[in-house]
Amino acid sequence: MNLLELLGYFNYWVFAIVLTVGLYTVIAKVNLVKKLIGLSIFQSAVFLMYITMDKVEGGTAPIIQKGVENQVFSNPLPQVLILTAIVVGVSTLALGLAIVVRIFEAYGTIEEDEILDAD
Amino acid sequence: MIILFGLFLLSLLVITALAIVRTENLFVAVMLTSIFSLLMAANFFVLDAADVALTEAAVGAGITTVIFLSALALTAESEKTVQTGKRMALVVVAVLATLIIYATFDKPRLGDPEAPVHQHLAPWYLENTPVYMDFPNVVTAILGSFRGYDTLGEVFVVFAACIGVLFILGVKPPEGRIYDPHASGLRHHLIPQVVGRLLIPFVVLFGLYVQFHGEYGPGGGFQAGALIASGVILYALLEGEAAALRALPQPVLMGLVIGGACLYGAVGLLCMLLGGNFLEYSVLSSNTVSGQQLGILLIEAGVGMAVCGALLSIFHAFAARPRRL
Amino acid sequence: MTPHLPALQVIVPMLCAPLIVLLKPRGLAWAGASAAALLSFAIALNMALAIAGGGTFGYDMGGWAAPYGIELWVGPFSALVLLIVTGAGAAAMLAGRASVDRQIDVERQPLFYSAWLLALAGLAGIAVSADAFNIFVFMEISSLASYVLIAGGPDRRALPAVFKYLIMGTIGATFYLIGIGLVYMMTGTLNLADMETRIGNVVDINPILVAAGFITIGLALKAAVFPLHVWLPNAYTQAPHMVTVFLAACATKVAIYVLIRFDFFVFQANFENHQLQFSLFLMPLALAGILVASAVAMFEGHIKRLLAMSSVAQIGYIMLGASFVSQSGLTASAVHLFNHALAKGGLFLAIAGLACHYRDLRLDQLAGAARSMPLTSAAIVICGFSLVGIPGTAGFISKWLLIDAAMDQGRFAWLLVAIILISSLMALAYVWRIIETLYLKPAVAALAPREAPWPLLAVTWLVALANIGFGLFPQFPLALSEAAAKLLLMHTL
Amino acid sequence: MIDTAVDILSWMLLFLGGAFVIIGGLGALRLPNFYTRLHAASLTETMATILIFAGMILQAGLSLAALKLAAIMLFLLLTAPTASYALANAALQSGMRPEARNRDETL
Repeated sequence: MNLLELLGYFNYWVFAIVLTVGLYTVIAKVNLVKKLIGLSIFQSAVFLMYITMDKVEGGTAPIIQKGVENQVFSNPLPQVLILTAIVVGVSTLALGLAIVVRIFEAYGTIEEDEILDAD
Repeated sequence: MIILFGLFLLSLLVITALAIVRTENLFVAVMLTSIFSLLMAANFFVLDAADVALTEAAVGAGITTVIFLSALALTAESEKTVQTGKRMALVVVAVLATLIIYATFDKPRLGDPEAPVHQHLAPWYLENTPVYMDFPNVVTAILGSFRGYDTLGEVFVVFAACIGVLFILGVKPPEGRIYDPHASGLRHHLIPQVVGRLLIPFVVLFGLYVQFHGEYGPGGGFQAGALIASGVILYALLEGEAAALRALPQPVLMGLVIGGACLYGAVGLLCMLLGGNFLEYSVLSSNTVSGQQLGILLIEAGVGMAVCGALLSIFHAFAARPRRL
Repeated sequence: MTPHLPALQVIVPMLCAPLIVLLKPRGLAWAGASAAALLSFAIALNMALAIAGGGTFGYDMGGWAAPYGIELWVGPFSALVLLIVTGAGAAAMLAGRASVDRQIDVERQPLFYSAWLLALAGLAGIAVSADAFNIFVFMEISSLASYVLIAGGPDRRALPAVFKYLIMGTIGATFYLIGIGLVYMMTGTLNLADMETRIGNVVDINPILVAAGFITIGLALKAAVFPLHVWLPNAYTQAPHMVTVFLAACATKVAIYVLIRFDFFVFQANFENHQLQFSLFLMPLALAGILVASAVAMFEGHIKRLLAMSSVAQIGYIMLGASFVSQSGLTASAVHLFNHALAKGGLFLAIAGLACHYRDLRLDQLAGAARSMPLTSAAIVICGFSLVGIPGTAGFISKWLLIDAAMDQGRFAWLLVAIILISSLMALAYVWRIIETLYLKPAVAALAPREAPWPLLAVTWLVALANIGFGLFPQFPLALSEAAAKLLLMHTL
Repeated sequence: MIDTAVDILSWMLLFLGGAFVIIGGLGALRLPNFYTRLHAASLTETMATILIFAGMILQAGLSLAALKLAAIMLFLLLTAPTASYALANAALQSGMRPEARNRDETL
């Protein structure tokens, strides 16, 4: 019980840490690919937050088995939302990488400061 | 026991994230990101989100890594060491962390059955899925029907990314590319060849299973699309990208994307013509339950086609591009 | 078909987008996309007229009733935003064929127009939706499509600009996602109306407060509220000219719309003192944005960049009106949303016309352009006056309403009025710089008097005349705005 | 009686598998160069996989789960050595010589 309570908050702390690590990478790194990696960590953290809230003590994945009574299910709605968000994330990432490839071809570098100097 | 496992996975997650930030080799960072996604998928599974875990493993750990690697092959492999802008970043990040931890004190703890999220919408979905759709997977029911409009939007996000990548990287394959069956892929390497060929049919088969079994178990269009796409990408790794493109040429892939998106939209419009609201599948058949089942089957097929085609188009757009400066 | 209009508003452009990709032959993609855009404008106009007559539109997607399914809802405010979005999308598309031909390769054009329709559908989808998560999905459609559109810019500098936009836009959207996640965690719902009623019952208020912060900052990033605007000037400057017309007229406006809607509808109804917090947070930012951006615009050398900075200042006016939290302030905001779209859209259209003959759009290169392009230059003058707020133009109406609303702000009213007047003078200064360059300076290069292509010119003048028309007869946008402000203050949008 | 025997056997297998994982992990950390580390890692992949999965199958008994576990084991036994092969091959191609003296090589 107490252990579960600890883990309950632990999930949110990990969310906070991973989120900040991701955002820090996006802001502080000048390498464009690294920025995108940071962005995807940043988004993953949010997925973790949503999935954390769907868990019910003693529950199982929300797939209803016939003939089994009194089953406890975890909440299906955040799962649906995160399925959507994962696909949105990978789409953004692909687009971002395409832009990075073109930037490299146009400038010969993917470091933000060198790009700024070039213009 | 499972709690300890969760703690362990979460700690690994944090360590991996920190390692990604610290490394200056982008190749290493990408591989660590793949591990990060896999850990995340395991976490999702521990938290009872089987569908999400499957998607994160297929999309996050699989496809994303491949796209990252093909982009790295066209750019630079390591990062320059610079020390700028860090103070501002630290301030922003510190404020953010404080805010979130401030918010946690009132959050319901993990697994609390009394939490508001479990009181309001979820019980209705769990109760009514057997009534309206009569199949076990509630996630598929919400994804396909109750919030089908979101899923339609999501298909169009993927579509936008696909045409975006094609627009940015160019429509036509680069000129002067000669297909040489002997020079490409891992053709000389017997072991990957044999094992890969053995695996590809199973990967595709599993994808199809996930596609058509989504009403009953974890899975659905997105997962299936990503899995089949990764099967084809495996083929491309073995035989060379050009061979994969010959097997599934660009027009076919675009056909899948456009056909999938249009299939989804057409099902919605058909419902409208038959007198229902947009995406109200109940009107598709005389029996509302079978109407819902038919509608969900069709739109899941549309989603699978669109996702598979889009991911492969994106992969080819990167992989077919010669490195140029 | 009338009950289906809210759904069709989104579906028509969205489902046409994949079909456009198939239209390879020259011109066909443009024709198809224009037809789709015009059709969605007709739908928006139809709904706006019905709503001005006192109705509203609701729609249950998939036939599932509100908190369980996704609800669409169109009221006066969303009708106004829809008019701006579809109007700008259709007008720029109709006018822009020649300009797009010049800037985008023929074989990439179907993809370009497809992305255009997706951006249109995404922005319209945000405006009609009454579901917090659905707004996120459509925000991402519109964002991804606009990244694609901006990346079509002819100069290599478009690429870093769009990359910055992508990073900041994604951070904004993710912040918004965190915010609605926290609200969902405490209320268990995603429907905005349901949220409003259920937030009142939440005992532990901290997560909701943090959520309000995340949502406001995320949307402010998307809306380019000062000082989160750094992505905007470069993105607008480097985008293809027609994309600038489209996005400058409506992209940030839709984010402002969601921001206002969330704050007034979901949060203000339930929090004590939230009005005060909202004002204290937004008013200084709005004022600083107005002054700083106007000042930067006064010394800017590139005409598109100048106008982009002016957009940041105008966003400040809109936020200022909202931060008064009063009937007159919100009316002014909504009207300004509409009028600024008219003025800025017209200006960027005219600039696209100039760009047909001037490759370099820096001010010193444009000297004496009025001699070779008199009609285009005259349109710039009209829209520029509207931007400043000269009486007789649409801009005057919203400035007047804004000053009127500021008068009610008690002790500091004089300061607010003074800032609005000073910034109007600054606007006059930068608009005058443009006019001076076009009319009074000697021409840099001798150019044969040739006007912009006629479709572009016709649409430009249509918009310019609309600036005068809505300045003399502002009843229609005013009626919608007043109704919108009333509903916002009753917290029932 | 037989149940207890199977249970004991399966736990022995599981512990043995766990031991191999630990040994493999130690090896990957402590061995001197890339190829030896790879050797340690592939030890985990094959030996530990077989032992742990055999243990789990014994736990599952005759059921669908056992069949699934067997399938997973089969796939792991196919893919893991292939991955090791590909890694070693890539290292060789990038010019890393498999000599025992090179103590300081990192990727």
